[in-house]
Amino acid sequence: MPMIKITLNGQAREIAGGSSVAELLALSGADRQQVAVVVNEQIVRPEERKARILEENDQVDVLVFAGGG
Amino acid sequence: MPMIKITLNGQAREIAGGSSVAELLALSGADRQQVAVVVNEQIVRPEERKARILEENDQVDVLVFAGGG
Amino acid sequence: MPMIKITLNGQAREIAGGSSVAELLALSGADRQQVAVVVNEQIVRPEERKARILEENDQVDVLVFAGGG
Amino acid sequence: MPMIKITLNGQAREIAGGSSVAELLALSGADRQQVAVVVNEQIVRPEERKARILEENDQVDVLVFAGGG
Amino acid sequence: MDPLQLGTYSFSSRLLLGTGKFGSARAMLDAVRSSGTQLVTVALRRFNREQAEDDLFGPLSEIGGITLMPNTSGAATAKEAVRAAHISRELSGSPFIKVEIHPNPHHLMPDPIETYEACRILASEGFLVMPYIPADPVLAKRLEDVGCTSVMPLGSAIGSGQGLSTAAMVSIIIRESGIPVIVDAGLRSPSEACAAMEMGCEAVLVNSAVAVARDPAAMAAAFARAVEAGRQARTAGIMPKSGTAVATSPLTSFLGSAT
Amino acid sequence: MDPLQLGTYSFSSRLLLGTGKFGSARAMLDAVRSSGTQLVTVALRRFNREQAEDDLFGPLSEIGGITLMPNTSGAATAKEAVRAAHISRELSGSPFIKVEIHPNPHHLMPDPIETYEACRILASEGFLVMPYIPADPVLAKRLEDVGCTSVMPLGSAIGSGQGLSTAAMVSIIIRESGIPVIVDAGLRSPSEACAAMEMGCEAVLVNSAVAVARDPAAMAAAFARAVEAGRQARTAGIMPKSGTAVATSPLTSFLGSAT
Amino acid sequence: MDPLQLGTYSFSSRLLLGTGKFGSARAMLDAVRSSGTQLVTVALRRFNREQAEDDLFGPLSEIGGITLMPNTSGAATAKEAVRAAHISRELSGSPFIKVEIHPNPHHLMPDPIETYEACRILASEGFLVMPYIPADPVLAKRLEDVGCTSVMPLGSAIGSGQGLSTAAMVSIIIRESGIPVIVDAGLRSPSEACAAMEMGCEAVLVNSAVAVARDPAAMAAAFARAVEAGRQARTAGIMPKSGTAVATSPLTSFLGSAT
Amino acid sequence: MDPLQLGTYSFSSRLLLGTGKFGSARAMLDAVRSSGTQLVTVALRRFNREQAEDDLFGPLSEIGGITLMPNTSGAATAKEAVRAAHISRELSGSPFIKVEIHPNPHHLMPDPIETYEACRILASEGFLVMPYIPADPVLAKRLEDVGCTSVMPLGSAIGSGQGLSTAAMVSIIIRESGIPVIVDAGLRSPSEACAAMEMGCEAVLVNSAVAVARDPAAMAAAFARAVEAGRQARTAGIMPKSGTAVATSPLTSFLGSAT
Repeated sequence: MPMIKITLNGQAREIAGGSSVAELLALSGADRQQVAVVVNEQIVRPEERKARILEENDQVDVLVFAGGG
Repeated sequence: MPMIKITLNGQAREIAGGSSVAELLALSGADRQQVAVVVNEQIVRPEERKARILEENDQVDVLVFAGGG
Repeated sequence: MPMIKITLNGQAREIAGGSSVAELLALSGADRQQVAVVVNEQIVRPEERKARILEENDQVDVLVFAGGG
Repeated sequence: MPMIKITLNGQAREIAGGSSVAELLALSGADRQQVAVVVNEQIVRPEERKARILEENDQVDVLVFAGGG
Repeated sequence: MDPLQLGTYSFSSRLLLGTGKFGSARAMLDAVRSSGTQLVTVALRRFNREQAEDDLFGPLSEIGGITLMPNTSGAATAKEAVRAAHISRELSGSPFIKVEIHPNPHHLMPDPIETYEACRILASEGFLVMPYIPADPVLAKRLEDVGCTSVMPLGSAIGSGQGLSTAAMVSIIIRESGIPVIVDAGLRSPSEACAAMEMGCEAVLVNSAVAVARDPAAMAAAFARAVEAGRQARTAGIMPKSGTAVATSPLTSFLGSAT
Repeated sequence: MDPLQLGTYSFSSRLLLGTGKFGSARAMLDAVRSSGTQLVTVALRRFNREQAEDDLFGPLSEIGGITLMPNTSGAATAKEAVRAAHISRELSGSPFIKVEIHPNPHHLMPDPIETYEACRILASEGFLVMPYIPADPVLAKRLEDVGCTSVMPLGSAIGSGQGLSTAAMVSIIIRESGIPVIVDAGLRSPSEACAAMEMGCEAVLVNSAVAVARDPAAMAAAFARAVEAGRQARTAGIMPKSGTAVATSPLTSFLGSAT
Repeated sequence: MDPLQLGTYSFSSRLLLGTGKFGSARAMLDAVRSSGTQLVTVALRRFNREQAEDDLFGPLSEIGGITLMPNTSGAATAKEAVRAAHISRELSGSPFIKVEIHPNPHHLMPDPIETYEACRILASEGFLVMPYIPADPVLAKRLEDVGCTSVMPLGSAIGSGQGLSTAAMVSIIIRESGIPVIVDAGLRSPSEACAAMEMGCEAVLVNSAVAVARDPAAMAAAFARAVEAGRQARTAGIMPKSGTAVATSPLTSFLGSAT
Repeated sequence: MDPLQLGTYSFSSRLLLGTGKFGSARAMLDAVRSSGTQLVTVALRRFNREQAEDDLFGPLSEIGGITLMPNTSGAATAKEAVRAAHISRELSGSPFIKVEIHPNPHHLMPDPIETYEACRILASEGFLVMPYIPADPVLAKRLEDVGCTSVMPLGSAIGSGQGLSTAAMVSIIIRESGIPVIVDAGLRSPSEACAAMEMGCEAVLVNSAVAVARDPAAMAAAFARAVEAGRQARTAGIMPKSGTAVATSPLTSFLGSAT
């Protein structure tokens, strides 16, 4: 299956076309903690991540809580 | 000639119909110094004051500079 | 027995000649607590108070601890 | 004439026996300004300096005003 | 002590703790524990599998009794702050949001215009909005009027440790405010936190002073004690200042009697 | 916390409490108890059968764990202070003496010349001498040299509540001193006591701030907490001040990525 | 001294004087003269024939060398301030306007939101806009960005005489600003005005401290001197602070030589 | 301005200048001239033909109108100070002596015991004694009682530039003193000198702040102006502080009339 280009946390990246957000998280090792996912400025809830298929040029941000004041 | 009601510096007042702003200033003793005149929120310049005839219910403010910080 | 004049805490006072410091304390109601006694600038210890007989013009101070900073 | 040992401003120094304080100042280049002279803790006034002959082991201090707060 | 009321939430601790700048997640967690804090700030960051320790959500949840207050750090406009708030709520499940909009990295001072706009929007969306603001009495009142839960005026620049340099303005804010006033940023030592509480702050938010201390956990405990002391003093009634001395001891002259 | 060492005595509390100016003996005793203090000042006064409540010796003894530190208040000269010390020791059985010589009732400031002389004599007699002094670094050092157990520089005028107005000089005294430095007089609130401890004072002596508080017992507890907080902060390593801001949160620009 | 540049105007005096609160017009005019000020604030008031002395336009014009800077006092919104500015310009013929929007009569603190909006509009209309603002670094910068001629952060509440309580924030504003920073409000004495100039303010605006002095004309002269001293010190290079003592005299030990 | 009276001497300038730490004798002399000072401190040093420029007697005499006030720097005891005073008078022909006894080179703080003893002796010998002292109200009064002409409490450590850190104590000294109080040491900038004069000091003594300025002559002039401003403000009647704001402009609501 052909690869597609997306942006993950600001970095260009290729993944297999048809991959879901959930698959991207697994590939990225981001499936073992609570993360927030934003695709093209839209929040993607945990329950939507399996169904949400990524498309060419999607802007994906995966966010966690770090130390802050 | 009939009197008309106006408001001068917040106070109700009657003057002869057809009076000009200039005449009002003279009546008020406000013609011997530099003042700003506002009629119904419009500034009335010195050169316009003779020509500007007051009408019933006009809101007139006559202002000077006082001490301020 | 003749009375003698002493000064107690700055006040002139008469007591029976031959009285002891201990008797003065008892008369003054100062025998129910810890007090310091100074006679003519000399400290009179508790054990000495029975034996120490007061004489004319003795300066007696009876002191306690009050609130202080 | 034999030399004698004195201390000038804390430094050991030899001069010709019989020298006066005035001569010492001249030798030291200290005769062109106002100085205070102390010999063995005694102040030697300007008018006394010619007459005052230095002796073995004299402690001489020659002082001026420097910057101070 | 009387609890701190923020919206419908009630906290027994009046010390809010930030989690930035600690030497390690462990040091931060020890400080959180020893501080007894119940409201903790965190910041969004992009996930990085190489820095899994970055992720504080799990460890903080394990402590128990901790409510998260994400901040909007990094936002330079109201729009960005609102977006950060939405993402943060998604992740934290907490209604608290610390609105923090500081466009200038040199002094990290808050932008009053953008902050006001962001707070207006977020309060209307039901967030418990806690803005980090300049010590500006009118801004504070206007933020109360648009529904903020608290206002958090700065004591001095973030991380500067210059203390409560804005005391005069903060005391005006307190006098006029109908919502809790919490000093945030700049506090260097427990005495400054104590002083803020004596002035009438309802709580203080501390981060750098604990994070960079030689012993963060001990410093966190010291701040906790100082905050309690300041609150207790406030309610016990602090003496007025006097222009002159007032003796505490009898000045009886008996000692001179014979001299 | 590490104990306070004064001569051969060791105290777990670093808060010394004065007993003057309280509304009642009961209020004073409650404050002593809730403060946890172990070293308490008292003053000599002529016995007056009409004011039996004046006598604090009995009630203070009953509390237990309290050591008395009589003061020489009322003395205007070294000679009077020495006499007061002798009488006080007779009554207290304690080796501690607070040397307090202030000839001027308007400001109650200590006399350095008379104080120095009195301390020299009393130290040579084996007293544990604790002089109340102006915040004078050389005087403090000379008092150490003649055998004082501690020096107690004033923060501001007795009872004025103007706080640690002498901070700059007190910090020099602390830096140079080989004996404990204890701030005495002028402290108004717990935050000021906390700040004194952060500076490096070994203890603080408070009286008016507790005695005239609306709730003296609560205020005494607040001071106790603040003193502990200050000591703990001192040992935990207080952050340095910085001229500039230092971020506590990541300033990642992801939020602006799409704007 | 180097002149103060405001827009296209250049002033040799760096002391701006307010004209309110004086005991009489004569006292005010004497103070204006002895201060050497060249930029003077006035306020709009409704004409009242019973208080002809209210009218300061004539008397101030007669002094010569005085430029008027009317303020917008009384305005509670941007809209009102803009209207006041238009009327004032009509009357003064001066492009200067002091934007002053303080809704709360208890503290007279400026409203940052309304002030920002009013300044944006007035600057675009060509006024030389001088806003009275809270000591808020970001607000100050944004006002510069919309074209203000100067920013005038408050030192403390108007008429309170509490001095430069906002010094920490004002120094950040100065560091970041591309336009003159002028401290307005709260200064109580010449030393405070001098300190503001030493910090880097380009000028100070004083009113109450002169108006309510026992001798306003003398106080005005004192402020003028202090402002010059502060400016001169700023340019002469003020020494840095040092943590330790540095001797100014030789510590030669000759005196001890024989002891 | 009213003259400064010291003993039988009267000075129109209230700025005393020290001559230490200047980059060159020329820089010092220029500063003396531009300061307008009439009373200048100098220190004894052993003559050294290699450093003829050390000798300031000649150059200072040439300026004219300058009275010398030698100091006793280097003395560690009363005895050494008395000896230095005798030598200095021999050289200066001036009755003024600045008694300065500071045994500790780390902080250069004055020794109150030795200073008191030296002043007692020198005053009895007819010197006009000007002691450099800690800010100690009772010491100051005792020095007045033994005949000192003035007392010169320190603001902060010599050369530290930490300003009037002792303000609280200095104001008590001023209130109680029957002789002129002159702040000596620690002043960093003209605003601090001005503040000292506003408090009621009769003069100030400055050295380091002028000597180490980038432009000493300009800084000397700035101090002179600031001292005059402070004196003038003192006599013109400085406004009291107020806890609240007091309007300086009419708050007429005409602007809102139609909104």
